[in-house]
Amino acid sequence: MLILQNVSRQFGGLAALANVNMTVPEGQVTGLIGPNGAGKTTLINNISGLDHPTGGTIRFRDVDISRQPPHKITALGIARTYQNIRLFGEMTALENLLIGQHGRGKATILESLVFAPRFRREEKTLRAHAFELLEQFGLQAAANTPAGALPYGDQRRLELARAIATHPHLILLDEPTAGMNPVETHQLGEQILRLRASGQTVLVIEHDMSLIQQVCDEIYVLNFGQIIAHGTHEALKRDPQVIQAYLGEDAEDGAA
Amino acid sequence: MEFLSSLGISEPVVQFALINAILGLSIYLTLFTGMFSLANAGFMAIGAFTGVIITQRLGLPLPIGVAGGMLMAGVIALPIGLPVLRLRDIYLAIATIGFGEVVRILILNFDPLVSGLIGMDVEITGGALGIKRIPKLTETWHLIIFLILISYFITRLHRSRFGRAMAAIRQDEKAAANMGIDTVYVKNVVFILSAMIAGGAGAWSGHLTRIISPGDFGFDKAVDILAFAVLGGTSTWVGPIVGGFVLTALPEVLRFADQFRGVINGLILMLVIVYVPGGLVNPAGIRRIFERLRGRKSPSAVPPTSTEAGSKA
Amino acid sequence: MNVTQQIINAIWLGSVYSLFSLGYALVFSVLGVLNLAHSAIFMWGAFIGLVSVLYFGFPVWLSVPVAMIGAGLLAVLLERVAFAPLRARGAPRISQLISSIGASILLVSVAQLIFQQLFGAQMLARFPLGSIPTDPIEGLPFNVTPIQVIILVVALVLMVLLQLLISRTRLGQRMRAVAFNTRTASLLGINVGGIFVFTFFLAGALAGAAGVLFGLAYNALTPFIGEAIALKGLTVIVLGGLGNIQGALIGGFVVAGLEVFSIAAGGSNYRDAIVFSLLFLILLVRPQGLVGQKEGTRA
Amino acid sequence: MKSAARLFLILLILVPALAMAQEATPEAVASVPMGTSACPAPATLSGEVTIGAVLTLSGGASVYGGPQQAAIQLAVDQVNEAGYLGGATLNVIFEDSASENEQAINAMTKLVEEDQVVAVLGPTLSREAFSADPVAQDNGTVVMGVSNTAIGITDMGEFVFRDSLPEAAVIPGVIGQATELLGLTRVGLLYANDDDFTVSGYEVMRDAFSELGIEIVGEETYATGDVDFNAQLTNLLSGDPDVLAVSALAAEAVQITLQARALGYDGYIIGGNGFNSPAVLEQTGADSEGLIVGGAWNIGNPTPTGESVYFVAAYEAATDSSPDQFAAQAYTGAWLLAEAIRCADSADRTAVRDSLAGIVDYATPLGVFSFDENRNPIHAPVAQIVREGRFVVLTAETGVLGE
Repeated sequence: MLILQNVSRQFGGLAALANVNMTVPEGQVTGLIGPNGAGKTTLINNISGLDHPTGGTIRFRDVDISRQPPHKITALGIARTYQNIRLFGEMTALENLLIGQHGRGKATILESLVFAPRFRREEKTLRAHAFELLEQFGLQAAANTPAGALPYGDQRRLELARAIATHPHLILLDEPTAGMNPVETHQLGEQILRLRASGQTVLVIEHDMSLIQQVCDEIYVLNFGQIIAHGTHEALKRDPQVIQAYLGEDAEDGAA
Repeated sequence: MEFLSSLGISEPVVQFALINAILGLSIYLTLFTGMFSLANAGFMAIGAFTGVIITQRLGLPLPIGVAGGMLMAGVIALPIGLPVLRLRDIYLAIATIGFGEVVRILILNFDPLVSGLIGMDVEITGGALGIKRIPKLTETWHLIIFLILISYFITRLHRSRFGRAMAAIRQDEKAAANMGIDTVYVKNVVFILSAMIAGGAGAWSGHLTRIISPGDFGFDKAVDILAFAVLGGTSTWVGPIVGGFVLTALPEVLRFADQFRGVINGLILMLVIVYVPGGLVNPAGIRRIFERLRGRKSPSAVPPTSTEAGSKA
Repeated sequence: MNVTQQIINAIWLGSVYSLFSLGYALVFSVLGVLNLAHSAIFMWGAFIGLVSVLYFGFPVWLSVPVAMIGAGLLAVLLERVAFAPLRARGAPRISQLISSIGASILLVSVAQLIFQQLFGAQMLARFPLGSIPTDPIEGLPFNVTPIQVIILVVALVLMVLLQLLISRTRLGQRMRAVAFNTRTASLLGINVGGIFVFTFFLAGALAGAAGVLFGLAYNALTPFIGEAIALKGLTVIVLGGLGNIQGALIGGFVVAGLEVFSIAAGGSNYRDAIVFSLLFLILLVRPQGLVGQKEGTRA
Repeated sequence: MKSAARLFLILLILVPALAMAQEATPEAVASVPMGTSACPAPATLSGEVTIGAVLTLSGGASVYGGPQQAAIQLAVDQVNEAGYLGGATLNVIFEDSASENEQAINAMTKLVEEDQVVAVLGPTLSREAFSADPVAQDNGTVVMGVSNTAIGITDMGEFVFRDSLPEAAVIPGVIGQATELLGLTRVGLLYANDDDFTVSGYEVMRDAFSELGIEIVGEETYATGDVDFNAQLTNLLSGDPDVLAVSALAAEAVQITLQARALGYDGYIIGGNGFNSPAVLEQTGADSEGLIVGGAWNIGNPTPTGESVYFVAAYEAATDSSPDQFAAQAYTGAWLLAEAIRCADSADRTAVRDSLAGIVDYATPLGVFSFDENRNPIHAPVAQIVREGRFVVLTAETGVLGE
């Protein structure tokens, strides 16, 4: 579904990503792990269009998205969450979900000015869908609360709901367990598995091995901008390079 | 009316207050979308000159002049916005200051420039002398209707998909892009709309002040327009209108304080942004004060107002 | 005579622009603040120096340090009132910009009131004639006055000193740390508030020195001397790469050169249009300035 | 058309020359109090007669508004002291235009519609006058510009007057006189191209020089607020002019003079109203040598009228500072209104207008003053040259520099 070929990203003289090759198969949960500063977030930014690779290609459902702007990529069906929550804090939870559906609306400014039937119909469906999502994520009570004022856990879930609101085929989760306790992490894992069950493809970038173990069908390991290993959780546990990367992390203390 | 005139507020004051409210709304649109643009004085100049040239040199009626002024401002905003709106916060502010100055100087030199191009002497903008003896065609009710239309437009905008996209871009442009919002498109459309409103205000005001010259639309004007929005507050569309009214009426009410006006203006701008960041009309801030009065603690994550969150570095 | 003289004119104007812009660039480089009230501080520096000579009978040379201290303290006051509360609240940089515009209007208005009282309705004031020799230096194939040479030398020396301060001293090291990241700096035990105050003082003092020298060179002071140079100064520091100190120096000479060249080429009507178009272009094409590197390397 | 202009020029040259010829000994001029009226003291007028004044008391042009206010207040006090209006007293309301067109309109509206003043002095700036005078005109109220020099001010209507000589009435005379006396042949022009006052001054200068067949070796512009004119001056001087004609406001006039001298230029500099300020002479010191200034009034005029001497003394006593041309014109304006009210013996706006339009040969600090049929002032301008730090009458002898 998503294929990365020789993707590189140079910042000045520094290579944040070097010849990354990766495939995310449809209907599966793929994991991407690696120590701090390995280039995980750079990679997800490149896939979601916030950044563009300096070399190589990214293909999504046979479309080259390497240089596409983010909104086009979203329209093609890739959604994401962020390592540090990036909700629209001044807006209510409901409005956040409406924005998530931005690309699905068709009504023009003019139509909204004159309350055209299409505008009214469309607003109604968007709202209905937003309420569905709120319910699905147990956020009904928060509908009219500014997102910035919600408790942390609710914000996390709202962000995921917002990503789903864009009707993606592929969801990129950037360290979704950051700041969560083990119980919450496990709940999130179940949520991801439910998504997979409903036919969703997921790419999880994580630090937390327990979540990876719980949900991933296949795992890539990134270190110093390069994929150093790839396989199932069981296979990687015994890979010396992976062990080295993870053990070495403490000693190097977040290099690069 | 009696009460207003007892405060020294005559009809012209009301008219200029309306113009300034419209100007406040023009910059409100860009601020609401997280763009700190100081280009609106330039667009006002373009609208004023286009409008007046249409009614005075071409002899067409005022509504066509206003429409022409708005259109011209919008048309010029397009090629300016495309490259400039890639810039953020301070850089955008500086670039738009530069734009305003270039507009002013080009209007100043417009006649010799055009005369040189077409090979005969023409008088279009009148250079530094400007265009004089413009009949006073603008009536108060014109301005009231225009302001109501703009306000209606903005309130509808806020409740539309496009308006939500504007707010989203202000709060987090990158996340907004990931939501499928074409940020470049939205920002440019807003920039053009803002320019058109400023252009309209310019065309109306040109037919009120009876004389327009390039010097009336310099950096000082850009700061004035900013002040309307900042004082009133940019968390709702009501703020800039209130700001425009207050800052226009204030000098009239304070006529006794002639010499200290500059001091008062400077203090207002500085103190409001430092100590009343949401401006005069700021529901969130009022709620916070109210809650504090009732002895409750305000929620820790209070949403910042839009000038505040105006632009992230 | 013409070409040589125009080159001299450009160098001279360039040193004025550079001198003005040093403090402007310093505040931006260390603190990330675009202080549009810098021009008002500059004017106050000139005014303080002038008052020290006219009303306190100080010798002219002494007015320079007096103005530096006075303008420095004024800048610190400004920092405390107009910037520190915003910083404490974590307000965006744009709020600081707006606040500085307000401060600038306020400072100029107050100066206007005082000028009117002291110097009459015209608000024109000057150092006593003959405070500095204004006759051209003799025996040169072009006209240059001693004060023009002094300003050029001072601009260069101050730039070098500032550069040394930032790159060679412990204080400078701390300033760079603050410039890099205020949070990290405070974790390293650096008194960040103190660095802010010091940087503003230094920038104010530079503005004060520039103001007095400017006053001596042009010797006709009004409360508005900062206004015209403010927007030019903006172009200078953008051209030099916002917050780059050598950049400010080079930017000053480039802008001055461009102005003088456009006049010499017969386009005095378009001088400012050319300068502001350049400002525009630089921001679009090379926002890091002519001599700057890519982002993330302030100071 | 051309011959009419030439005749006008000749008249302008002759009138001041004749006036100066008559008063050969300046020191002999005695101070004469204002108020030699053509009319008897008003019999029916009583109570308080209120006039208004719209001035730039704040904002960029507050430099001019301050002296105007002081001078008008002085005149009003003198009118009342002298019982010039019989049983009535004159009262003045000052309004600030903040140097902005919008505020000028607001101030004018307040005075005319709310305060119901008999007549208004001001607004200070010509562009403000174009904005605000129609308000007075529409309300049938006299408005008299005391510092408006732009073309077309009084075309706004029959209630619009001015007592300030337009540049077109001053500069051609000065230029014609200087050219004839000093034998000028090459001129360089310098002006601010973003200000209506300096641009109109420049246009008048350019036309006057071309009319006289003098070669223009260069035209340079700058922006208001500039301080460095070296590049423009270098360009002009390379054309080797024998006179620089400069249309500038006072602050820039000082800089231009100083910098031209520093660049080694020691020829004549002709300036318009902007140079006509005591500050320019004071600020430029020895560099002012050879400055030729034309204006409606100058404190340094070596041949002042008796009223002028009286005015200067009274102004200095009242304000502790020396008056400039703006003050003299504002002072004269207030007295002209008082005279019009006195002669009308009425506070009726139309009666005052008609009476004002009829003023002929009224003795003022500006000289013997009349209005022409277009309500523009007629009086002799001054043409002077600075020699050894003092203004002297421009003659063939005083004009020779460098001995």
